[in-house]
Amino acid sequence: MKIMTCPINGPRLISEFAYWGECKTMPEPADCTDAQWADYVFNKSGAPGVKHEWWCHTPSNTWFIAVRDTMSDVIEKTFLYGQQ
Amino acid sequence: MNIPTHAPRRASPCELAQHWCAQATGPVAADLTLTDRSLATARWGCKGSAAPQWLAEHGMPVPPAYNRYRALATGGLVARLGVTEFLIEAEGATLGLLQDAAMPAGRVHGLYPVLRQDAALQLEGPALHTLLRQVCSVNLQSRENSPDAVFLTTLVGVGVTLLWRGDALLLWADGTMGSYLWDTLAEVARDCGSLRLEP
Amino acid sequence: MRLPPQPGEWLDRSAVLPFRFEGRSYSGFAGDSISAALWAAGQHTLGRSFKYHRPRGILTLANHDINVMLQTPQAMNIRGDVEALRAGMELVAVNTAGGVDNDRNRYMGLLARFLPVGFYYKAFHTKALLPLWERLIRNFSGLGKLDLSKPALHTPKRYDFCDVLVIGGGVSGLQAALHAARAGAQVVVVDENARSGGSASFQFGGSVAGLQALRELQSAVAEEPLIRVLTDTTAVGYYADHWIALIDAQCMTKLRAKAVVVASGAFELPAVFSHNDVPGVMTAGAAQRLINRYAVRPMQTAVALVANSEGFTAVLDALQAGVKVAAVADMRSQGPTCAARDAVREAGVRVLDGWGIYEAHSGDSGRRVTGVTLARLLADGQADTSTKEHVVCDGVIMSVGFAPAANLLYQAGTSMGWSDTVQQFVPAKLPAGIFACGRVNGVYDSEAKALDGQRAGMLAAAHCGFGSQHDVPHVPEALRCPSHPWPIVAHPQGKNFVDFDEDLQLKDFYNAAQEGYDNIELMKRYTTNGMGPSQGKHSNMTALRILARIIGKTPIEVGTTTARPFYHPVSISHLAGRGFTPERHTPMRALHTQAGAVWMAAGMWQRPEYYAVAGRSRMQCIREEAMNVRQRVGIIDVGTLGKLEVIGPQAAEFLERIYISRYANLAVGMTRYAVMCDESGVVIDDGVVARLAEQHFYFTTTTSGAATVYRELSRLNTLWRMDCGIVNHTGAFAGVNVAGPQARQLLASLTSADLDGAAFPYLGVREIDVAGIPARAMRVGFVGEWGYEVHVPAEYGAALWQALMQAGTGLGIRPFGVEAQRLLRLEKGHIIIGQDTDGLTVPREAALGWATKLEKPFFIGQRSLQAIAKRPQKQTLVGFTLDIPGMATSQDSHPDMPSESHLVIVNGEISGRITSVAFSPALGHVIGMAFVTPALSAVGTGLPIRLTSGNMVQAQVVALPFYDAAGARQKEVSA
Amino acid sequence: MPWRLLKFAMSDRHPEPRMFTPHGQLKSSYDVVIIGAGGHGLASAYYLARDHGITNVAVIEQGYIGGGNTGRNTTIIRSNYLTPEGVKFYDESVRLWQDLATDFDLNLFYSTRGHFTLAHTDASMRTMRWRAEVNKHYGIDSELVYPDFIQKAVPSMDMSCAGHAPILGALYHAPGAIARHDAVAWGYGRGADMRGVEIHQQTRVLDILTQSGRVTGVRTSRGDIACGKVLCAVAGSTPRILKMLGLRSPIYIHPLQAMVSEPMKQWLDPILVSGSLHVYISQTARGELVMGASLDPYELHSTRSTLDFTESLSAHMVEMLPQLSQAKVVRQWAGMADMTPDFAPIMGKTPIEGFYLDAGWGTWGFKATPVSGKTMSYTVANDRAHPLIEGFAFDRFERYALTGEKGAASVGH
Repeated sequence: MKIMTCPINGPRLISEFAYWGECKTMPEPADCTDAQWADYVFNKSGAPGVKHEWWCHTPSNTWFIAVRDTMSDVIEKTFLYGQQ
Repeated sequence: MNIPTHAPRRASPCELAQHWCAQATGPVAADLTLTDRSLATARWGCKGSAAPQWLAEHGMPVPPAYNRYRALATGGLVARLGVTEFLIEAEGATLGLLQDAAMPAGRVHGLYPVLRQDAALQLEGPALHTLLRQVCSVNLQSRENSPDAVFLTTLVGVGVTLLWRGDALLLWADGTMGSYLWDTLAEVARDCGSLRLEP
Repeated sequence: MRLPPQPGEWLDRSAVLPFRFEGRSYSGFAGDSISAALWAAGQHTLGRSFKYHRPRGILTLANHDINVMLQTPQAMNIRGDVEALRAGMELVAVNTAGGVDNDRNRYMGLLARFLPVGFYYKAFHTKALLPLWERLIRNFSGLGKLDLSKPALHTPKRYDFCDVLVIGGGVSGLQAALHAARAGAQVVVVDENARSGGSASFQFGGSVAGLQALRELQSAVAEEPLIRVLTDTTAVGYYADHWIALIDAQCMTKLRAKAVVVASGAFELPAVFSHNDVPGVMTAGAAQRLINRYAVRPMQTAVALVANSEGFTAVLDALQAGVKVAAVADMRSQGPTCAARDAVREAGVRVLDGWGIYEAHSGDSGRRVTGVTLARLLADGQADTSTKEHVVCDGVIMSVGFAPAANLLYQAGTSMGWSDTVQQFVPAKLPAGIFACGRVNGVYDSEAKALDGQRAGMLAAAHCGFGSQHDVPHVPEALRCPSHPWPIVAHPQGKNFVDFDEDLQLKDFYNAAQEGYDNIELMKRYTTNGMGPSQGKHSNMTALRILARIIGKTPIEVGTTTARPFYHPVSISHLAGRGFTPERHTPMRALHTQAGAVWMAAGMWQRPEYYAVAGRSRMQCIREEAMNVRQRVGIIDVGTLGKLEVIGPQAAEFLERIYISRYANLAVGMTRYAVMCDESGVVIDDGVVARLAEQHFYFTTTTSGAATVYRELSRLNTLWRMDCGIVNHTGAFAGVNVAGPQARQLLASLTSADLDGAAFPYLGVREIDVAGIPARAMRVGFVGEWGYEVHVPAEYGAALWQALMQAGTGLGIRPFGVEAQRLLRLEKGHIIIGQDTDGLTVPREAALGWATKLEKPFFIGQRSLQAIAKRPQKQTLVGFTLDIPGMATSQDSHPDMPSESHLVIVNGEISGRITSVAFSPALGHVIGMAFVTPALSAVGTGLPIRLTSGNMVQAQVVALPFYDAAGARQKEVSA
Repeated sequence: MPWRLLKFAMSDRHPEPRMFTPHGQLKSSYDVVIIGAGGHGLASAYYLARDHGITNVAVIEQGYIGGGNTGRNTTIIRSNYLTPEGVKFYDESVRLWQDLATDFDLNLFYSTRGHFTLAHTDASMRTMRWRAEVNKHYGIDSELVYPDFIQKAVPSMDMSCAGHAPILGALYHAPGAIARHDAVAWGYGRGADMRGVEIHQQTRVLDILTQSGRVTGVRTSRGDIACGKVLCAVAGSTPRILKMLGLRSPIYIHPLQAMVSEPMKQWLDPILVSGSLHVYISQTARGELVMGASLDPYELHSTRSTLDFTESLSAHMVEMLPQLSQAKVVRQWAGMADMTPDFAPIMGKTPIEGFYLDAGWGTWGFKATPVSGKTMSYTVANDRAHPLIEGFAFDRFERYALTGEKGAASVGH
């Protein structure tokens, strides 16, 4: 099975982790249109590429960021949020 | 008014297991011995950015690295779970002092008390290796592990905290999983050789 | 026929194993494979082919010999070629009608002309007849019979770890292991055979020198403490990050290696000529395995068809075993000389250069080869039929080439290249940590194989940080070609098989190409080449050569089809293992069981649905439990609810951001209902928030939501960086809801706390002692009676429950289950997330508009709800009542009683759906909630509901709640 | 023995014409370019030519005919969906399915087997009843059945599922069927080919050419093509094509895996699906068991296989069917499922004029093959969304007008 390396707990089977999805920046709710908000809520950058994603090591409830190539499934690096 | 004056009975989560028994069963020199430590010792936890320093200030040995533990001279231990969470086992008095200093929640900025009601198990015996090969995907016996390492992983589908105390493996899990964990480990253990159960 | 003891045989002749095949008794030795034992006993028809039911014997004996698929009472699709013989086996061939010898389906062979490639696409599909034909084909197809009465097998699974995994225990693999271990790496060697040694264990060429060398190597490996050798173990799949599935008879081992050496060898390819499938025609490897492993003489008189030195080696072994070799046809016009070839000539065997087999003969029975027709081969590989010559024999030894057993290399992502020298695919670019050696790497000569293994082993060790990769030996370039580029002789009568699993003949490939399936993937799918049980191990390469010739491309241009797991079939019991199914239980589990609880699953949890009472129906029990809450007092275990805490200066603000209502203004010591939405504004969870202190909140989530809510809140807190911490106490607290007119009196008897309405008001929360247990008590009214939700440390959960039951006996206390609670909350018009809402419900639709504070600075889902607020509402949740005479006494379902999910139909249109419905014993009529179009939402509107039967019943929209609108029963009425 | 096969016996030459004309160069322009020679793309081409007389069409395929999800799915066909939109749409599809073989004069092995969606909790019983009621309303043969009925259909099933997830009932859909997936693509391909459509395999799309918001052509690995209309029917590759146009969509790609057993004698008549256990299984005419589970848990644009998929699927499978312990798995594979937030497809026009999308097929694209071809060809021909697909419009998300199929699709096969 694939290995995901938790920045705190180290390399583990990827089945120990929960995938949240790609990090996305929320537009300012007050000054964005309904369409812009819908784009934020529903749309994705669905094409393959190297993406920053939220992952959680569930036994320790550790959330972190993984930089992963969604085509090759190569995980380039992982780090705690804000500690890149 | 008939408020009971006697202390209410504490119950171990493992008691609910089919294979749990009030008296020790199985040969003394069994291939595997499974012990229920849930009520054997006082247990408390805390987390938060202030936790490491606060514990140090209150005379607790704080493991400097993540996922390491320190044994207490008095027999207990302080385990660092990840970055800022701690699991402490010590005799009642020591823990009492800590809790009084920490509670009520919110008194100490950046310190969040954690009520620990774990199923706490101990596994030991010559067949332990065989058992672990069946239930744990982490190589707990790797030559690369440090002796004071703490492992947060999953075991037979349950999130657990593991550490080696000598040749014995200590295990903590959510109490509501205790009976499942006890029965499952007992069943796997039976296939690995003779089994002794200690309440 | 059994030979005298052979130097390398695997037999234990002291252990004679009796067994039965097709109802007849046989015996073999320990160490025999089933096929070998049968062949030794003179049984030559061992199976029948998939499509034409032609007699089949031993073809390759190399673990993928689908000619011999057997059935025992215990198991199906047993591969006789390698499966070890066991005493008392009761074997029959699969897929025959009436046994191998007189298979009634053998007439299929006569229909062959009617059944060209893909015939089943071309007919049988007239609407009227398809079902008939289909049944026919379905009954005809398939191999073994699944014993439907078999219970599940639970075989354990293992994890394992090593530095270097070597796949294949032949000479190159053992050398790799030895040198990796000597560098300091922990090594595991796996071999699918009963013993290591690979081709060196049966390719003797009439001398035992090779065997001696092998034995020395084997003992050197055995003495190396860092090496573990696992025989009878097959590496069936390579997965990400060097995760390899190993299968043995007992279990599956999931091994994590730091580096992998693939030394898996090569598959020997049958030659293609007319009737190349009749029993007695076998590959050189099969003949040599029979002779040298199982001490069986494969035939009396052989004709050999060769195209490499391995072929001559096999002829020498045959001669050694007393086989008369009538002729050797060497398909090469001038093959290079080699020692074996010279030895064969010296033995006086006639060798014909540039000749091939045009067809094999098998008499009338077709059950054993009786001779072959040889012919000179023209430049294009066709037979020069003017040169036909008939030779009598009872066996044919084929040695015309190999295909690399590169399955795991492909799975690991190796890019393969083509070598003209050895005429096979060889690794061109290997992924990091993957190494190949031996035949799979295009290396065939034994000295070179040893060096190649040493090279791979040292590189693998170096990859793991042991030794250095500088002093690896140089492996000499291959000079000879072990594989013939066109091991095929066409024949107008066909019956020249390419894929033995699927009965595919040479012409099928030409025809498929003619129809447009002239791309390797399309051809595979249309002809089904390689789709049988052996997955084309003996046919894919030949098929590729045929296609390459048809479209005039090179093999590399044609390319291979994807080699997916598994390399070898794996039983589902091996994959399933023990099957762990975690369960969660509250501390009161045992007490519920004693009280007669009937359990229901709620995610991982087991919860009491209701408590069975002798002589009472389920429905009665539920109604009585509910009525007891209304009239006296009941307790329910609510320990499965999520129980979270948020602590710190910004705790209140955090809750403001995750729930749709306000919490900053919640007074200390009070609680408030809480609804959570996702970013699109859909309702996903609810619970109660209690403020224990200015900076300390304790709040509950739904049972099913607990884990995911806690996880997501942790993520949001990581993202928002707010000055507060979240603690998950779901498992740490037990919870009991005490509800009913007697609730206060009951609790009062167990606590010194002041329960007066002023001191502990409705919706208040207090930290008190209950039965001597420190508790958090909340005065909440989910079921609509005076009640307290009491939470205590889990280790006291059982004590609390017992104390309550004891103290309540005089008050008529009775535990109630999930069903009664669902009924009670319905009477109060409280929704259940997931039942009265669905995957798209927003608060206003679920009558939660009152709780939604759109004017707050921010909360999850707020912006979407603002956008949705501008749009017309599609549906709204309403309450309804329905009068069904006799419901009160009916034991269970009443013909007129609607069920949840029944539809509201107005003018033939779907206009609503029931989400909850039940007969209310307290109110004496049927009540329910339904999503309806806004047009139908006004109180008093009639709701025509269609029952499963199709009958309509008329319900009436009423205001919620149904019961105690003023809430007088759960709080003191303010004067 | 059908007469159709006699001619093979009569002649020594194989009397079959070529199914797909080999084409050399691409023409410089076509009326319509269809990206993707899978079932949907070829069906659209077929109906464009047959029903709308548009034959100057090129189907561009990066791999080979039917090599995508058409050849990777588990071939289940049903119409027992949850929403009116879904039900009407798939019902039409099933109707078309039943005549395809005759249309094509090609046996698709369309085999009506009956389809059970098992319910193990009262929550899923509610969903099944909901689906049954909606289905019946639109005249679809679909009903809620109880354990005795299910046990009769599959006597060897453990109704308690090893005590872990007792079966309370099921949604039974008698018309539920399976078909030979490759043949569907071949049939549509041949039909389109016969009507003049050009199918270009091994041809990759590099870019979509536009001018002031409307499509002008397609850049391929074999040169540029001018065209006014492009239909994109590429399932797992959809986001890559949309990116060329700078279009954002809610589509996300997760692998969907499956596995197949060795052939065995027939014993399993119906198709079984269990949402709670995340398994589905049916037996092919060849005797193999085709088994699948739910989506892989994270985004991945690849068809790699994982071992844990086979492990959890097998573990759940033996809970339901203990006798499967002895069956052997020969092969596993994967496809890329193009998922949407509401589990309904995205079909019809897009913000780019002349660019039409047929995507978001997730795990249920195969069964929709004929009706997608029908409705998309109509949409392309008339530049107006076919009434059956109005609910699946590209812009429904920014209108917060999702279709609620999600409720039904715990395991969407």
